[in-house]
Formats: sequence, C-alpha cells, structure tokens
Amino acid sequence: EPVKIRFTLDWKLQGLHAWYYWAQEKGYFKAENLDVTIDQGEGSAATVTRIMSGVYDAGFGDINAVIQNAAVRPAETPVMVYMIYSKAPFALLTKADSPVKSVKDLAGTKLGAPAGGAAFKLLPLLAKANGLEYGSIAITQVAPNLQEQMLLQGQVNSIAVFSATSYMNLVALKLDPDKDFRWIFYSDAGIDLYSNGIMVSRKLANDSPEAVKGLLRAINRSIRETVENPDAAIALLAAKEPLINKDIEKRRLIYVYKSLIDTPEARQLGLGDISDARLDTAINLISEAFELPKKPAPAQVFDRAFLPPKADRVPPQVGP
Amino acid sequence: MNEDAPTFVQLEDVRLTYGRGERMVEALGTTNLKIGQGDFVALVGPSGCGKSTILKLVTGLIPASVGYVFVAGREVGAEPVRVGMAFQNPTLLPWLTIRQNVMLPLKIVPPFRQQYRAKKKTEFRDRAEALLAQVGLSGFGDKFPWQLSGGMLQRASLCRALIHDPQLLMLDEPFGALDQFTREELWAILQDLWLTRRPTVLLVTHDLKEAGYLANRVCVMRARPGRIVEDCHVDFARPRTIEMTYEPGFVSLTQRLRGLIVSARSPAAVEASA
Amino acid sequence: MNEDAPTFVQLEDVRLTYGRGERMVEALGTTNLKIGQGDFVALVGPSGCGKSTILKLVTGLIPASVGYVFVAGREVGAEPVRVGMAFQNPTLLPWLTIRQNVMLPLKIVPPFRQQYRAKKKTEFRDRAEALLAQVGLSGFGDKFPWQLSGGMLQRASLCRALIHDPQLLMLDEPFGALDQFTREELWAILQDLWLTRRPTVLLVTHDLKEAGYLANRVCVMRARPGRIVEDCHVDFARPRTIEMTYEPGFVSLTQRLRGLIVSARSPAAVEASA
Amino acid sequence: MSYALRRRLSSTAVIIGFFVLWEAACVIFHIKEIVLPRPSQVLATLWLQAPAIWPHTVQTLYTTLIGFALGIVSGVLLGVVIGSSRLAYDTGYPLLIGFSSIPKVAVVPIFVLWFGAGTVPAVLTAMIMSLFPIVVNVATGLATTEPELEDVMKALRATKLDILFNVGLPRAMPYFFASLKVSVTLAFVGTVIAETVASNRGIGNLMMIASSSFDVPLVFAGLLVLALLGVGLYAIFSLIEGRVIGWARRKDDYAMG
Amino acid sequence: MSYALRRRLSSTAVIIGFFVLWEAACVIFHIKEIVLPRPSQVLATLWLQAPAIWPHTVQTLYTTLIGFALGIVSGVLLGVVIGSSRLAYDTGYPLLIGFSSIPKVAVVPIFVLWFGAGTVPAVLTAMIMSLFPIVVNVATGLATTEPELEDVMKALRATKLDILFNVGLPRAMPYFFASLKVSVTLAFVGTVIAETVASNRGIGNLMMIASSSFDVPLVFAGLLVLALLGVGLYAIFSLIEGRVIGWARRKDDYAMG
Ligand SMILES: Nc1ncnc2c1ncn2[C@@H]1O[C@H](COP(=O)(O)OP(=O)(O)OP(=O)(O)O)[C@@H](O)[C@H]1O
Ligand SMILES: Nc1ncnc2c1ncn2[C@@H]1O[C@H](COP(=O)(O)OP(=O)(O)OP(=O)(O)O)[C@@H](O)[C@H]1O
Ligand SMILES: [Mg+2]
Ligand SMILES: [Mg+2]
Repeated sequence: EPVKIRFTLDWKLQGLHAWYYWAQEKGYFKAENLDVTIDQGEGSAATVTRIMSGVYDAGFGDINAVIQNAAVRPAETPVMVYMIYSKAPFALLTKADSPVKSVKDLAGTKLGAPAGGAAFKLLPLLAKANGLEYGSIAITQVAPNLQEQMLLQGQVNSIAVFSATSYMNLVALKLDPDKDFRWIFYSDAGIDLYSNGIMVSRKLANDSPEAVKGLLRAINRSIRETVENPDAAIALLAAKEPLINKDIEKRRLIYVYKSLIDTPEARQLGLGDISDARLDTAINLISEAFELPKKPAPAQVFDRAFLPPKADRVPPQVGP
Repeated sequence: MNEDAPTFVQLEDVRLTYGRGERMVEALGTTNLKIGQGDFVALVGPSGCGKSTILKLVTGLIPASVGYVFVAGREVGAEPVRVGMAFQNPTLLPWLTIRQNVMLPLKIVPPFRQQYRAKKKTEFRDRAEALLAQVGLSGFGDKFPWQLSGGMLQRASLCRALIHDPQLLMLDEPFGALDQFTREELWAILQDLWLTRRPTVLLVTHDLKEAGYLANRVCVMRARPGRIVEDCHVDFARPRTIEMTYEPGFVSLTQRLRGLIVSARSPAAVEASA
Repeated sequence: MNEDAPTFVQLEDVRLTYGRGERMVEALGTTNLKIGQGDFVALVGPSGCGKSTILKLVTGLIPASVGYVFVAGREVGAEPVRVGMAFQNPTLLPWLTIRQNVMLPLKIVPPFRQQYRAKKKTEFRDRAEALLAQVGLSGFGDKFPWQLSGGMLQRASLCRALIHDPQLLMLDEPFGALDQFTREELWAILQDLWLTRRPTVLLVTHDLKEAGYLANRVCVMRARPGRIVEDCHVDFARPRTIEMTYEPGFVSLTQRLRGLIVSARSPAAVEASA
Repeated sequence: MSYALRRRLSSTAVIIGFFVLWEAACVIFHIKEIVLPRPSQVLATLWLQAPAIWPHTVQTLYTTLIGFALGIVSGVLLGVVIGSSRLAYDTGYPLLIGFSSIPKVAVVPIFVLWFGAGTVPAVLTAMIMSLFPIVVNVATGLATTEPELEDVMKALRATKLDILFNVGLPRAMPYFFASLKVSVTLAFVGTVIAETVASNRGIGNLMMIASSSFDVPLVFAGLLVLALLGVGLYAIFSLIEGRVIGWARRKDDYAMG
Repeated sequence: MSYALRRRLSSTAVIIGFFVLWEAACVIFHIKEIVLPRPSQVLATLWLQAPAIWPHTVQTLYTTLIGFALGIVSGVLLGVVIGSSRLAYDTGYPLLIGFSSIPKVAVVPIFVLWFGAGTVPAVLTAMIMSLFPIVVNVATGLATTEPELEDVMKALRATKLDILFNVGLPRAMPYFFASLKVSVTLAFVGTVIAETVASNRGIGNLMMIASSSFDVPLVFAGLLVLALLGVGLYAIFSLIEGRVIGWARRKDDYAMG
C-alpha cells in the first residue's frame, strides 16, 4: 500500500510551487506508490519546525534553519535531500538613484529588515565581511510585506529582502525591478549560502528510503517538465486556486528558476546536489551569525543518497 | 378649603392606553381633574384602577395617549416646577447610600443644584440627616438600600421626595409598609409640612382614615378602564389630630368613602350612576 | 386552638447579626419561638424590628448567627417540607409572564416537579389560572410583571406562594398594597385555605385587624434589637367573618395589641417588662 | 410600520454615507490604491472574482461557526463555574486573562505542530478567541444577580442547578448577548489568523495569496467579506436577542407609550 | 482574615498546580521543546535573560497603557452614543462589528504606512482593539437600565446628561468592568501584533527575533511576560472594581451572614 507523506510548502501558493502540484496532478507521486498531501506553509524556516514536530514528513524549506537546529537538536532535525535554490535569495534592495551602491555605503543610512529573518541575522556578518561598522546602520524592523512600500515612501533607504519575493512584488506594483532598483546579493558580497530545498524527517529517511527516492524522482521530473512548460504549469496552479495572478506567477517561476536554481553550480553538479566545501563555509557563517553552541557536520545537514541519477538532473531550458 | 386658588394641575380629557396593537390595555378612561395651587388631594380606588398612572401622567413620566396634562399653566414637562415624588416601590438607587439617595434631588433640582458642590458636606448633609431623623432613620444615612427593611426604605424614599421643598408633591402609597404608629407620626409630620409650606399634594392611598386625615379632597376611582367617579370634600379644621379620627363626623366620612368604593368595584353599578 | 399539635417550627435561642466588624448590626436579639403544626401565627411590630428577618430564618434563606432553627424536627434546609413564601417585595422574575411566575414552584418542588413537563400545558396551567382568577387577576396570565400595578403584583406573588400547596406558608405583608375590600376578600380566601389544608402559617402584618381575623396567635415584637415581647392567643371561632371584627371582643383584642405595640416602641418600657 | 421603515432607511443611508466618504477621501487626498483602495475598486474586485472567492468564504464561515459554537458552549460552562465558585474565580480569571493577553498568532503555530495545517487549528483558534468575552460576561452576569431573585428559588428548596437555570442564566442573558457581539468578531479574527498561518483555504489564505501578488483590492475584498459575514451573524443574534431579552429592554417599548 | 488568607493560599496552589501539570505533561509525553517548552525552562530563560527582556517589557507596557487609556475613553463615549440613540445603534453596531471582524494584522500595515514604524501604530492598534468590548458592554448596560430608576430622575426634571451620569453610567458599571477584563487583554494583543509588524522594541519584536533563532523558550518567556502584565493590570482593575460595584455583588457579603 502507498506510503503516506504529509508535505509542507514554505509559503502560500505561488508560481514557484508549480512542480509539487504538477507531480500530484499528473500522478507521479502515485506512480511511486506515494500518497502525498501538500499543505501551504508559514515560512521556509517553519518547514523545519513542522517536520520536527512529527506532524509533517517532508517539506520545502530553508537549509540554514536545518543548520541552526542540527546544532542543538541533531536527533530531531530533518535532513535536506534535494537542494533547489543553490543560490541564496538574500539581497539588499535600494532605489536605482540611491547613494547606496555597495554594502559599505550603508553606513549612516536607514535599513528596513524583517525582525528575526535570516536576511536580518546575517547583516552583522555582511558588514564585517565588507569592513563596515555594523552599529553605523540605523535598522528599522519591518514585516516583509511592508518593506517595499516603506522603501518607496522613503521611510527607509534600503531593505534587506528575499529577492524572489521582492522582485515580483515590484512587478506587481507595476515598477521595473531591474531598471528602477539596485540589487546587492549577499552571495556577491561575501556571504555565500544555500537556501531552500526538499527536506525529509529522519524517520522517513531511515524507515522508507525508497519512498524518499521516489519522492525526489517525482519532484525532479516535475521540475523539468514545469520549467519546460511554464504556461501549462501555471494553468494547473490556477485551476487549483483561481485567485492567483497568472502573469505574475509565471514570471515568478521563471525568475526564480533563472536566478536561484539554474546556477553555474547546478549545471555542473546537476539539480539537487551541492558542493560540500560551500556547505561547510555556509555552516561556518550560520554558526557565527546565530552564535550556535556547536557546528553541525555537513553530513547531518545534507544527504545526497536519495538523489536520482545525475543524468536525470540536468537543468532544463525554460520553455516558451 | 381654598376654592379660588388658581388651578395648578389639570388633566383635560386624558386617556391612557399601555402597549400597542393587540396587547393594548386601556388603563385610564377619559379623565378630567383640576387641582388648585396648594391643595391636598387624595386618590383612592381598587387595586389596578390607574392611580399610579395618574401620578405618572402628572409628573410627566408617561405622555397621555389622548388629551392634555397641564401643570402650573403649561404643558407638563415644560414647567419650571419643583416636583417631589415617592414611588410605590421605594426605588432607591442601589449604588448610593441612604443619605446620598436622599440628597439626590438637591444635586439635580435648581436652585439647589448650583450650590450642591459647596454645600453637600455641610448644609445639605445636615438637612438630609434632619429629615432622616424625623422619619426615625437617624444613624442609617451611611447604609446602603439593601441593608434596610421594607418600611425603612419607604421612609427613606419619602425623605427623598421632600428634601428639595417641592411645590408639587406626588405620594404613591407612601406609608403602605409601615405600622399604624409610625404611620400616624408621619401623617402629623406631613400635615405640618403642608401647613407651613403649602405644596400641592396628590396622595394615593388605600387607607381611608389616612385620606380623611390628610386631604382636602378625596377622589374615588373605579377600575378598568380607570375613571374618577366621585370627588368628596373634607372640611375638618386644621391641624387635624388622631383623636379627631374617632369623631362621628370623621367616621361617617370614611363610611361614605367605603360605600363609594364598594359601588365603584362593581362596574355595572357605576355605569348607571356615571 | 390546637395546643398539643407537634411543634413544627422552632427557633432556639436564635440571634442574628447582619454584616461584620464595625458595620455589624444586631437585627434579632435572643429569640425563642415554637409553632405547632397547622398553627396560624401573626407577627406584628414596628418597622425594622426584624419580622422579615424571622421569616427568612425560618425559610433558611439566612443562617442564624447564634442558636438553631428547626423545621419539622430537623435543622432548617434539610427537611423535606414544601415551603411557600410571599416576600415583602413581590419579586417576580422579570423574564417570565405572570402565569409562568406563578407556576414556578410547580417546576421546582416535588412531587409536582416530576410531572411538570407533562402537565404544564394542561392541569398545572389551569391550576394557575384558577388561582389568578381567585385573586382577581384572570386575563393577566400572559402579561409581564412590569405591566401590572403594585397591588396586582402583590396578588400574583401570593398566588406563587400558594400554588404548590405548601405545608409551611410564610407571608410577609402580603396585602400591604391592596385596598380594604380586596384585602378582606383575600382574608376569607386565605382562611378557607387554612381551614381545608391546614398549612402552618407565619404572617407578618401591620394591620392588627388582619392579624386578629386570621391568626390563632399574635406575636408582638419590639425594635432594635428585635425580640418577641408578647404572645397573644386569639380564640374566636372559625370561620371568622368581617362582621366579627366589629364585635366588642375583637375590638378589645386589637386595642390590647395596640397598647402592646405602643410600649414595645419605647424600648425602656419594654426592658422593664421583659 | 412607517416608523420602522424610516428607521431602516436612515440607518442604511448613514452606512452608505460612510462608504461614500471613504471613496471621496481616497479621491481627494490621492490615496494610493496600495495603501487604501477605494470602495468602488473593492466592490468591483469582489464582483469580478466572486466565483473564486466563494469557496474561501464558505470555508471561513464553516470554520468560524464550528469554532464559535464550541466557544459559546465552553465559554458559558467556564463562565458558570467562575461565576459561582470563589476558587474558580480566584484561579480561573488570572489564568484566562494571562492566556488571553497572548496574541493568538503566537499560538497557532503550536496548534499546527500538534494537529497539522488545515481546519482543526482554525477551529481551535476561533474557539479560544471567542471564549473569553463570554466567560467574563456570563460570570459577571451571574455574580451580579440580585440575591432577592435567588431567594425566591431558595425558599422553594431549589437545587443549585435549578437556581442556575431558572434565575442565574436568564438574568445573565443581557450580558451573554453583549458578549456574543464581541465574540463573533473574535471568532472570525481567530479563524482568519489561523488561516493565514496554516491553511490551504479560507479568507485568511486568500488574503495572503492576494498580498503576495500585491493585489490590494483583493485583500480588501477579503476584509469586506469578513465584515459582511460578521454583520450577518450579528443580525441573526440581534433577532434572537430581541426575543430573549426583551424584558430587559422594555424601556424602548415604553417610550412609545 | 484567616479566611482571606486561606482563599489566597488555595488559589495560589491551584495556579502553581497548573504549571506543575504542564511540566509533568511535557516530561511524561516527551513533548519536544520546540513544540511546547517546559515551564521550568521558560522561567530559567526569563531569569537569565531578564536584563535583555526588560526594555522590551517597558516598551510594550507603555504602549499598551496609552492605547488602552485611549480605548477606554473612546469606548465609553461611543458606548454612550450607541446606547442612547436609536440611529447610532442601527448604524454604529454594524460598522463596528464589521470593522472588528477584520483581523488587525491586516490593518497595522496601513497604520505603518501612514504614521511610520514605531509607537504610534502600536498605540492605535491597542486602542482600536480594546475599544469594541467596552462599546458593546457600556451600550448594553445603558440599554438595560431599569426604567424605574430613570423615572426617579425624570420626575426631578433631570436633563439627559444628569440621567446618564447619575443613573445610566453607575448602572452600567458592572458591564463596564466586565469589558475592561476583555479589553485589557486585547490591548496587549494589539500592541504586540503591531510590534511584530514594525517596531524595533517591544515583546512582539523580541518574539520575532527569538522565533527566528528557534529559541522557543525565549518566545515563551515573552508570552509569559505578556500574561503577567495582563494579570497585573487585571489585579489593579479588580481592586477598583471591588470598590465601585460592590453594590452589585452584595451577594458575596451576604452569604457570610
Ligand atoms: N407599563 C405598563 N404596560 C402595560 N400595562 C400597564 C403598565 N403599567 C400599568 N399597566 C396597567 O394599567 C392599569 C393601572 O395601573 P396602575 O399602576 O395605575 O394601577 P394602580 O391604581 O396604581 O394600582 P395599585 O393600587 O395596585 O398600585 C393596570 O391594569 C395595569 O395592568
Ligand atoms: N442585608 C442586611 N444587611 C444589614 N442590615 C440589615 C439587612 N437586612 C435587614 N437589616 C437590618 O435588620 C433590621 C431588621 O430588618 P427586617 O427587614 O427584618 O425588618 P422588618 O421587621 O421586616 O421591618 P419592616 O416592617 O420595615 O419590613 C433592620 O434594622 C435592618 O436595617
Ligand atoms: Mg399603584
Ligand atoms: Mg419587613
């Protein structure tokens, strides 16, 4: 009989979630003898907590949250099995005409950051890596959904954002995110991290490794198919939730794929895999930023044993 | 007694129905009543005949369904007359002490109102205490209403009706819960007050002796729909005494009133005489 | 009348103080009272002397501060006795109609309680209507309490005290707000009821004629702290009539009671006689 | 009849006036759609997207009604306990106040960790949010019941339960209905908060989806739906209230003489 | 005295018992810290981090008190208007109910865009959240005032304002104090919600930071602080309530004979 898997997303329904629903609707999960239910999420870090609590078996969430938890509660922490965003979406966003051109220019300006978010937590490291006195930045803490508007209103000079979210917010505001704004990615300023991917509970990984493999096979296949057929993928999503804005979600899907998934590293290692050296650096950075009591081993965080063969994981070309 | 005094209270073809539609109840049939200034009128009649209703009409608590109520020559409510009322239920405000309850009219009614802040701890307080002492409640000023017995509450309520020296005094069975002796003492006090201050008084009572002792006129009502069927003048000399109530003249008055009420109770009999 | 009847109600060295600490009030001094089964006792005394307090003690509404109250041989509250009480204020429940208010005891008191659901629309309803008709309130069953006059409320409250055929009947000035005739009618009804059903009755009243007409014993109380100072037996034949109240024997009884109350009102005089 | 009609007309006029004012303010002060959309935009969105909004509305209403019903039952029970027992009063109140001072957004994730995302956390949140006002008002209503009314029952040797059902609760009804007005709004808030955190459907979910594509008029359409649902339930309670506690409001009737 | 002491002791015992039970449940059912930390952990965190938590506490308390005070004033005013005017009742209630059914999380961003991040949006949120229960209860209290009591004033030709101040408001006090208990908790919730959206200080901010580093005991320490603040304010109101509406609760006194 099929293995039951409760799967949690990182956020509400968006274009970049298309492949999960694709796999479900096309019956790929069923073909792997899996019974998957997909729930929307409350943040990529909460995915980790949800799986830890035992209510969920797998999900799409943040590897940095896995690192944080693995340091304290290694036995309960889920393990990442398929990296999707091989580049972290953390970025600083300012208006194109702003004097803030690099991290160094933040000195003496006002920065809006979501309280507690990783983009905020990494700021001291970012400052240090760029030789800037952290105390010289005037930080205002704002909820993520307010950041762009406060930037536009001039209440802050720059904001620390999730590029995938902010980019599309600006599009929705009928602004040109590429021309009117300047993006400073953390990864380009010395803070190179991984980000969201598929993680499963220890229990699932230990008890039903075949199920995990099947899950990844289905998702991997769906990623390729959705990226090649974005219109069909978004239409499938819209059938599920008619309220989404199809244009925006399609753009979001493509933007995320191009900027965060289809990276040089992914072309080299294949989708889903990572470089152990980079992960080690990331673990060091996170441990420092969050003052972790000890550094977890990379093997505690990521397990490539369930990945489909590399030939199946070649990043596809974006379809029409 | 004083037939030529100017009319102070006048009910002109007043009718009163409670409720609406099917639930409508005619409490008061067409009623006319004139009370001269400084007069003392008693209202007697069977239970539920509309005595309290008349008092509420004169005080302006309910509007007449038909007809007009005039007080001091103006339509009721508009006139600048100090009214004191003792309700059938001694509705003291439960969050105030007895003294505060008694002083309430001084807080509301001009001209006392203006001086209330200045005098509430001295003159007005003494005034309330003096009145309470007169009705036998000295020492109870600081109690709350629920700490008093039924009769004590009624006396406190009487004090509240009197404290602001009203020009129009409405008393709805003010002595109903009192024993005969307390009652007789209060009769004397009320008569004194009336003789010295001359307010216009409308008194509802079931005690014919009380009506005869206190009033200049006794109006007898019949029931359902209520109507005044008889208006007796009481001409005994003032001040009256308890001894007087045993005199034959007085006894025959109460006998006559009794007879009137008996016939008022059987509506058919009245219909013929009306 | 029936001196050897078993004691039904007994107050044994009862004292009652309200409140605590400085605000303490001694409402009832040491009081002893025995009432035989099926007896009819009236309590008279000045306002605030503790009559209502005694009724509440016997009904178990307040616990004695000192001493014991026994009803039917057991401490009050524990005994399986049907009690009917008419309070000094006709505290009808404002969210129920008059009929529902009157039927309330049937809903609560066994054995009626068990049959309430089955009979509330037939037998019990008729019973309530019959009782209401007896006190002159037929047609008012569907009204709410605030739609009735003071005297009507009092009569409804009396019906509520009687409907469940109580073995112990406590009446706190049940006729205070009624005119003399209605009152006399109700006296006759109450006497009939007593003669046929023989409940034990404790009646508080200010009307000495009422006490003499209805009761077998009249207890006179003095005030502050309240105490029973005299216990008069009334031996007129039953059924008594209104005419009887004009007979010399009766008049001299009420005169004697008057005298007792007069002396009870001046505590010093009583202290000597007690 | 004509009086009732006039009353209804004038109150409708004032309510429409409120929306007209809002529209005018947006136009006059050039308030951006993204800050506060005009009511006409909101209504247009509501109309155009109605078929897509409908299932979310049904979900939220369904969840809220269940949570609210549970809230009423447990609220009345707790209120009775707190209103009649000294010990429950002394301990129940601080615990409840403490618990209610906590924003439920912080509690919903815990429910999700126990029960998973979906209807259960939303029902629970609606229930615990709507519970407290009911507890407080029922307890206050019971505690302020006139002892004279209880004496009527005590004289009949009524049991505590008899007294509760025949005096305590009827006396507390005006309090209870007052608390329902507050509670029903809190039940909606609770459901929606839970839906924004953890649900695949419902107005809360709709608003999150709408706000992630910056569709502010759609967010406001969601808010408008909530407001309408709240008012609708209020109207129903109002009708019941009018029947049940007419005795406490007789003033109105009286004034018409 | 000994009675009061016993009462206090037994209620303290029950409250402590509640926490002991919680601790025991966590241990027995092996509840993970990340789902529900043990109270001992929370207390330890509270104790160790006290200096860091303190400024947040002060900020939240300060904001809440201002917002709550404004909420009381405007709530009573609105309650009086709705309780005494038919038109205000017919229009004010639906508008208020509609507005209250909207989760305030959705409204705070608008305040932030208007007034900037910081104390102002938090004060406003606390105010509008605490306002509604007060409005409803004051209005109900006024509407259910016994006409007999008003007649006492009307017979004295008292003005409407006289009646309001001498009968209406005193009569509505039990209702008012009941609503304060609900409102004070809502004021805290409002402040904290606004702080989580946009603020650099306050318990809401603290909890956001704590939860992002998965410091669940610190999140719960924040919740515990909120609960304690709520209970503290409740205790103060309780004292005032005891003095002001003793007349409505005389039952208690009476039962001791
Ligand atoms: N608010 C009301 N609504 C409906 N009917 C009422 C109302 N108030 C009084 N009534 C009716 O009006 C009639 C007269 O009532 P009213 O109180 O004037 O009588 P009353 O003469 O004072 O009687 P009592 O001597 O018993 O006090 C009664 O039949 C009563 O039922
Ligand atoms: N709840 C209470 N708290 C404090 N004192 C009270 C309370 N109830 C009654 N008293 C006091 O007890 C005394 C006796 O009261 P009670 O009601 O028994 O008098 P009563 O004989 O019935 O008088 P009345 O004929 O006026 O009804 C009064 O002095 C009263 O002030
Ligand atoms: Mg009357
Ligand atoms: Mg009494």
